[in-house]
Amino acid sequence: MAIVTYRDALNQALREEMHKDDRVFLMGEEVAVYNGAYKVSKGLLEEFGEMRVVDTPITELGFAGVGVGAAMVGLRPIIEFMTWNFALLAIDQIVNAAAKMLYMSGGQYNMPIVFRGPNGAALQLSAQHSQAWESWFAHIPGLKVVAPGTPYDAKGLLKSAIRDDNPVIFLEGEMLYNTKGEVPEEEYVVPIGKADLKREGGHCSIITSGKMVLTAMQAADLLAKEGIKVDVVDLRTIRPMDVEAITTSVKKTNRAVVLEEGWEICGIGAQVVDYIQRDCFDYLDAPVIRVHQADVPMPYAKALEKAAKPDVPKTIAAVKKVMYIEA
Amino acid sequence: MAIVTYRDALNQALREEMHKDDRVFLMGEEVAVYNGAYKVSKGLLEEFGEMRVVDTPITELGFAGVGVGAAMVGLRPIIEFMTWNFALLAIDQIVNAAAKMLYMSGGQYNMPIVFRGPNGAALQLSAQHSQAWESWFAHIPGLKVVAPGTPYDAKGLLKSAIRDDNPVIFLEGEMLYNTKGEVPEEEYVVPIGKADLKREGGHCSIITSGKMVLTAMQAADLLAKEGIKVDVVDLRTIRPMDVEAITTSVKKTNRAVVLEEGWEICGIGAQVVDYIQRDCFDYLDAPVIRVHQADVPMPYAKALEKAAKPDVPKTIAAVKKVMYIEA
Amino acid sequence: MAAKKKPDVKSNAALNTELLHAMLLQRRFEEKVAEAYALGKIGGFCHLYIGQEAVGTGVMSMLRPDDYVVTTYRDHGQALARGMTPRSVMAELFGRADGCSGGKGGSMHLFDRNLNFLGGHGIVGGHVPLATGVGFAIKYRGGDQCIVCFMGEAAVNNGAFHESLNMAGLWKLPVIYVIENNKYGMGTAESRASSIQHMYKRGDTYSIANAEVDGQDVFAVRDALADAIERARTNYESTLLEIRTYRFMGHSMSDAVSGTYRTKAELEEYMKRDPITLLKNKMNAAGELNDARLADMEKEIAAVVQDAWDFADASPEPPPGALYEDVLVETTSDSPVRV
Amino acid sequence: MAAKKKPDVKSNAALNTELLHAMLLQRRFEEKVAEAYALGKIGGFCHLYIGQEAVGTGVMSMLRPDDYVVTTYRDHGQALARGMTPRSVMAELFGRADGCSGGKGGSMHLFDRNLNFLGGHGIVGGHVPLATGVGFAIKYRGGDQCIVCFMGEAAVNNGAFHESLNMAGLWKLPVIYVIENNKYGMGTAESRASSIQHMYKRGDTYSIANAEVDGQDVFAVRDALADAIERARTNYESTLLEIRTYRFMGHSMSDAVSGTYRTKAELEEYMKRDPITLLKNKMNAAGELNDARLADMEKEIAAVVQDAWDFADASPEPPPGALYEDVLVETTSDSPVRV
Ligand SMILES: Cc1ncc(C[n+]2csc(CCOP(=O)(O)OP(=O)(O)O)c2C)c(N)n1
Ligand SMILES: Cc1ncc(C[n+]2csc(CCOP(=O)(O)OP(=O)(O)O)c2C)c(N)n1
Ligand SMILES: [Mg+2]
Ligand SMILES: [Mg+2]
Repeated sequence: MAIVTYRDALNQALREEMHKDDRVFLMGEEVAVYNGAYKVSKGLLEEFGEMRVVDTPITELGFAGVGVGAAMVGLRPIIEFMTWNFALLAIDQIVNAAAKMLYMSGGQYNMPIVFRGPNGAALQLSAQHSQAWESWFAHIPGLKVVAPGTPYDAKGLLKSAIRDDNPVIFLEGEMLYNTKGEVPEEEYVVPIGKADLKREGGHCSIITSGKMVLTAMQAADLLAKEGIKVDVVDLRTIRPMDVEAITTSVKKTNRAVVLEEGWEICGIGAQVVDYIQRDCFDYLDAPVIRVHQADVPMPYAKALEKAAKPDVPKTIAAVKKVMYIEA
Repeated sequence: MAIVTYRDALNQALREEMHKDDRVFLMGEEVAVYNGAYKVSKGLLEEFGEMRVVDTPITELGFAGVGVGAAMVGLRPIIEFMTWNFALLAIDQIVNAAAKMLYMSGGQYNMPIVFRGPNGAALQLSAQHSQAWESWFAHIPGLKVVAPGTPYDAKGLLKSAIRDDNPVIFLEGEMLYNTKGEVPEEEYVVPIGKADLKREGGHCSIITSGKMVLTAMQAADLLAKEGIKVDVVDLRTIRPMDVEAITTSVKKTNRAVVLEEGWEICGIGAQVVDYIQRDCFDYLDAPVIRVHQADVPMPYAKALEKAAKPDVPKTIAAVKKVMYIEA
Repeated sequence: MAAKKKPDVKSNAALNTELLHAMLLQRRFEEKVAEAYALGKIGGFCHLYIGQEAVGTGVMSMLRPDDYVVTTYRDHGQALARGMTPRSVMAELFGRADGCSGGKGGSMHLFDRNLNFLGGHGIVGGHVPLATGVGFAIKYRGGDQCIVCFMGEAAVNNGAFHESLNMAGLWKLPVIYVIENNKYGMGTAESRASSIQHMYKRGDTYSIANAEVDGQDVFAVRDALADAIERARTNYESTLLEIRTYRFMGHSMSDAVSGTYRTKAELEEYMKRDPITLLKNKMNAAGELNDARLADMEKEIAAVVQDAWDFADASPEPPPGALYEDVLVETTSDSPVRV
Repeated sequence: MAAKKKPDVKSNAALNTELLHAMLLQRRFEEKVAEAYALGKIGGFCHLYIGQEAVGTGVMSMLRPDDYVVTTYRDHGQALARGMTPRSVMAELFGRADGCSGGKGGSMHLFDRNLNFLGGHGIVGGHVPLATGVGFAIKYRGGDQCIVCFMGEAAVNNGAFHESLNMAGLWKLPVIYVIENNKYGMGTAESRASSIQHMYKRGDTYSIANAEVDGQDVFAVRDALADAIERARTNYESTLLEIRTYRFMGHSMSDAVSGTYRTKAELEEYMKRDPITLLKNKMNAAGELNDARLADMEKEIAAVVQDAWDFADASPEPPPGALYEDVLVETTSDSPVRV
C-alpha cells in the first residue's frame, strides 16, 4: 500500500468522487485558485473547472445555504469551511435547514451534502480559532458526524460521506493533514457508523476519535512498555455512534477512559459515559474517566495552550487512575 | 406573598433592575412598541423610553453583537431573542465574542450582558421553532447558563443575571409564562450557581431544570400516591452546575433520573450522568436513566409532538425502572 | 437598472377568470383556516395571506412547472397558487398523514416536490440562501429554469439576504427575489427596521436588476415577472422585486388585526385596494364578470374549501412510527435517487 | 452622499515628522515580527500591516484619547499607531505575561483598555456589530466620542456588515466604518468576491455618508477622517470609508508574498506607492526631512524595536495558574466596576 498524507488522502477522495459523479462539486473560501487554505483541494480547479470548484466570498451563512439549496434539487455539494470555527456563522443553515429538511418535508427532500474542514485546535491560534465542535453537531438529529483519525479512514469515510444521501459533518484536523499512513491503491470506502478497534489490549478501553486517535495510540505504546495493555476504540463516526463497539470493549476490560479534543461539559465523553454506565453497569470496576480540553477558551501562550489540551501524559495518567495504579 | 405569573415575575425583574441602574437596557425584536412578542417587556417602553427599550430589525447576529459592543464599554445590555431558535444566527457573537472577550483580552474586558428569551418547544411549532439549547451553551466556558422553572426563581435569577458581570444565557419557557407562583413583594435575588431541592423524597432523585421542573413535580405528586417519594433537584443554573446538590441527593437515594427538555446525545443529562458516576460510583444501585426529547426534529402533528416530548408518564416510568419496579 | 422592454403579457377573459379564481380560492381558504384555528383544529403559528393574494397569484401564473419556488412561513396562498390541492394543504395544517408534508411540517413548512415547491421556511431570511443555491444548481446544469424566492420586507435587513444577493450578482444566477413588502414585520413598520426607503434599490449594490411593483394589481406583478423571467432564462441574471402590498390580518393568528403598531384607519385605507376587488372591478368593467358568475364561482370555491376541511378532518394522524421516520434516509448515491 | 466642506487639516513639519515616525515604527516593527516568527518566537497566525501603514496612522492621528477603536486580526500597526508600546505588543506576540493581553490573545487579539483599543478580532466581520454597539453606547450616554471600525474589504460581503450598517444608518450612530481595501481577502481578489465595484457606495443603501480615499496618502486619510469625525461628534452620523491600499506581504506569515492569486509585477507596481516613501518624498520636497534626520529616526526606531524584542524575550510566560483565570469575573454590578 502507498504511504499517503491525510491531506492527500482527502484530495484523492474528492477527486475520485468528482470523477464518478458530476453532481458533486466543492465550494468554499479559497478552495479553487488558492488550492485550498490547507491545500486539500490542490489541483481540483484545474481538473474540474470553476463551476465545480468554487471560490466563495467570506459568507459562511450564505454559501452553506447555497449548498443546501443545491442539494435540494439534486446536486451533491461539498461545502468546505476554512475551519469549523467559522461554521458558527452557518449554524442556522446546518441545523435549521440541512438537518431538518427531510423531516419537515415529510420525507420529500433529502440532503446529500457534506460540510467539511479542519476542526479543533492547531497551534497557538488562540480562542476564536481553536474550537472542537463534535459534541454540538452530535446533539442534532438529522446529521451524521464523522471524525477520521488516519489517512485510510479519512479517504474511506469522505467517499462514504459524499455518497451518503444525508447531511454529513466531516471533521478533519489541521494537525492531521501532514500525518501519514497506508492507503490502498484500489477503490475502497469506510462505512459511516462503524467504530474501529485500532488496538487490542484488555486492561482498559480508551474510547476516542479524530485527532485524538493518534494521542491514544501514542499513550497505548508507552503504557505497553509498562505492561499495561489497552484497547483503543476509534469511534470514527460520532453520530450515529457505534455503541456496541464501545460496550463490547468495556465489558472485556471493565475500565474506560474517554479521550476527546473538546470541552468537558456536555462533550462527547459525557455521552459515551452515559452509554457505558447504562450498558456496562455491572461490568465497571471503576468510574469512567474523561480526558478533554481544560474548561477555558484556548489561550495563545505556548505553555498555557499545552496545558489546556488533552495529550499523551494526561491520557496515561487517566488510564492509570482508572486502573488504580499509583502514578 | 403575591401570586404572580412567570411572565410578570420577569417583567418585575426587568423593571426593578432598570430603575436601579441606568446602564441597563433591553434590546430585541418587538420588545418596545409591541410590548414583547410574549409580553414580557410590557409597559417598559412607556416607562423607560426608546433609548432603553429598543426594537431591532430582524438581525440576531447584528443586535447580539451590538449588545456585546455596548457591554464592552460599560453598558449592561439585556438582549432578548424572540425565541432561542433564532439565536442560532447569533451564535458567533455569543460564543466567539461574548464568551471569550474577557479571556482573549487577558482580563481587560468583562461582559455584563444577558441574553434571554424562550427556549425549547411550545405547542406544534414544528422543527425550526422547537429547540432546547441548554446543552450547547453549557458546553462553552465563559458563559453562565440559567434556566428557572418557577416565577420565584425567574425573578430572582434574572435580577442576579443582570447584576452579574459575566455573560449570562437566560432560558425561559413559552409554556411557563402563564404559570403562577409565589413571589415576595420585597427585594430578593436568587444566586446563580445554586440548585434548589424543590422536593424531598428519598427513594430516588430526579435531577432537572427549567420547564421540566413542573413536569418533575407533577410526576413526584403522582409517584407519592403510590408511595414512591422522590427528591426533585432543580438545577436552576446549568452552568456552573451545582454538582454537590446532585451528588448529595444521589448519595442519599442511590438512584437517579435525569429529566431534560432537549435531545439526548451530549445533552445536559449526559453530563449529569458523568458527575454522578464519578462521585457516586459506589452509591448507585442502578444505572442512571435519562428522560429527554426523542432523537428527532420536532414534528408538527399533535400526537407525534406529544410522543416526542419528555413528560410526566415518561418520567414516572423512568423512576420506576430505576427502582426496578414493574410498570 | 433600466427595465427592459415589456414583453406582451396579454390580459384576456379566460386568463382573468383563472386569476380571479386563484385569488378567491386563497381568500376563502384562509378564512376557513382562521375558523379551523379558532376551533383548535390547527395549532402552532399560522400566518394568513389575506390581502397579498395578487402577489403569489401573479408570480405563479408566469412560471413553468419546472421552475422552482421557495418561500416563508406565510405560505398557504402561494402553495395553492402553485397548484397544491386545498386538500393536501388543509390536511397539513390539521397535522394529518395526507398533508403535503405528511403532517410533520405544519403551516410554516408546506412542501411539494412534484411541484418544485421547496417549502415554507420559518427562519426569517434563512431560505434566501437556499434559493441562491437552487439558482446555482440551475446554472450548473445549464438549464433555463428560474427560482422565485418570496420573502417579507423585514427579511431584507438580515445578513442572509445580503450574502445571497452578493453571490447571485457576482455569479449571475437565475434567481428572482420577490420582496413582499406588506409594510410590517410583525409589529415593526418598515421604516423602523430598515435604513433605506425604497428597498428595491438595494439591488443596485449587488449589480442586480430591480424594480418596484404594485402588489395589489395582479397584472403589474405579472409584467414584472415577465421581465425577471426573461433575464433569468436567457442570461442567468437575478432580479430583485419589491412588490408593495399589505396584510389585512394580524401577523399570525395570535396577533390582533390592528394593534399598538398600526391603526384601524390605516388598515381600512389599504383595504380599499383589496387585490380581489380591483380585479373584479376590472373584469366587471370589461364585461368579463357579473354577479351571477361570481356567485357561481364563490359557491364552487366554498365547496372546494369545505371539501378540503372534510378531507383533512377525516385524514388520519400520522402513525406513531412516523415519529422516527424521515430523520435520515437509508440511501446513498449508489442507490436510486429522486432527481 | 455629498461630502461636507473639508475642515482645515493642516500639514506641518512637526506633524509630518510624527506621522512618518509612526509609520516607520510600524514598518520596522513588522519586519522584526517577521524575523521573530521565522525563529519560532511568535506562533499561530500572524498578519502584517506592511504597505497599509498610512491608513491606521492617518486614522489614529485624528482621534481623541476617549474615542474608541476596534479592528481585525491585522492589528499590530494600528495598535502601535494608537499608542500601545512596542514592548507590550511584542510581548503579546511572544505570548508573554507582559503582553497587552497577558499572553492570552496573541497576534490577532491585541487589546488595551486604557487606550480604548477594543481588540483585534479573528472572525471576519464579527467585530463590525461590536463597533455598532459601541456607537450605540456613546449615543446612549450622550457623549461626543466616535468609534472607528477597521475591516478588510472582504468583510463587506459578510452579513454582519450589512446588519450593522443598517442599524447604524437607522439609529444614527457615531461609527466610522473604515474598509481597508487592500484588494485581496487572502487569495481572493475583490472582484471575485464582491458584486459591486466601488464598495463605498454600499453606504448609500444604508443612508450612510461614504467616500473613497487614497490609503497610501496619509493626508487623504486624515482629511476623510476629519469629515467623518465631525459627522459623528455633531450629529451621531455614521460614515463608510473605502480606503484603497495594498498589502506588500502575504496574507499571513504562512502565505507567500506573491502566489497563485497575484503576480509579482502587480506587487511591484503597487510598491511604487509605498506610503512611507510618498510621505518621505513630500517632506523632502518641503525641506522637512533630509538623509541625516531620516538615518537618526531609523536608528532610534531600530533601538526601540530591538528593545521591544528584548523586553518580550525576557518577559516570563504567563504563570500556569493563568490558564483558569479570566474565564469569568467574580464581580457583580454591586461590586466596583471598571467603567
Ligand atoms: C431569524 C428570525 N427572527 C425572528 C423570527 C420571528 N418572526 C417571524 S415572522 C417575523 C416578521 C417577519 O416580517 P416580514 O419579513 O416582513 O414578513 P411578513 O410576516 O410580513 O410576511 C418575525 C420577527 C423568525 N422567524 N426568524
Ligand atoms: C468568518 C471567517 N471566515 C474565514 C476566515 C479566514 N480568513 C481570515 S482573514 C481572511 C481574509 C480577509 O480578507 P479582508 O477582509 O480583505 O482583510 P485583509 O486580510 O485583506 O486585511 C479569511 C478568509 C475568518 N477569519 N473568519
Ligand atoms: Mg412584512
Ligand atoms: Mg483585504
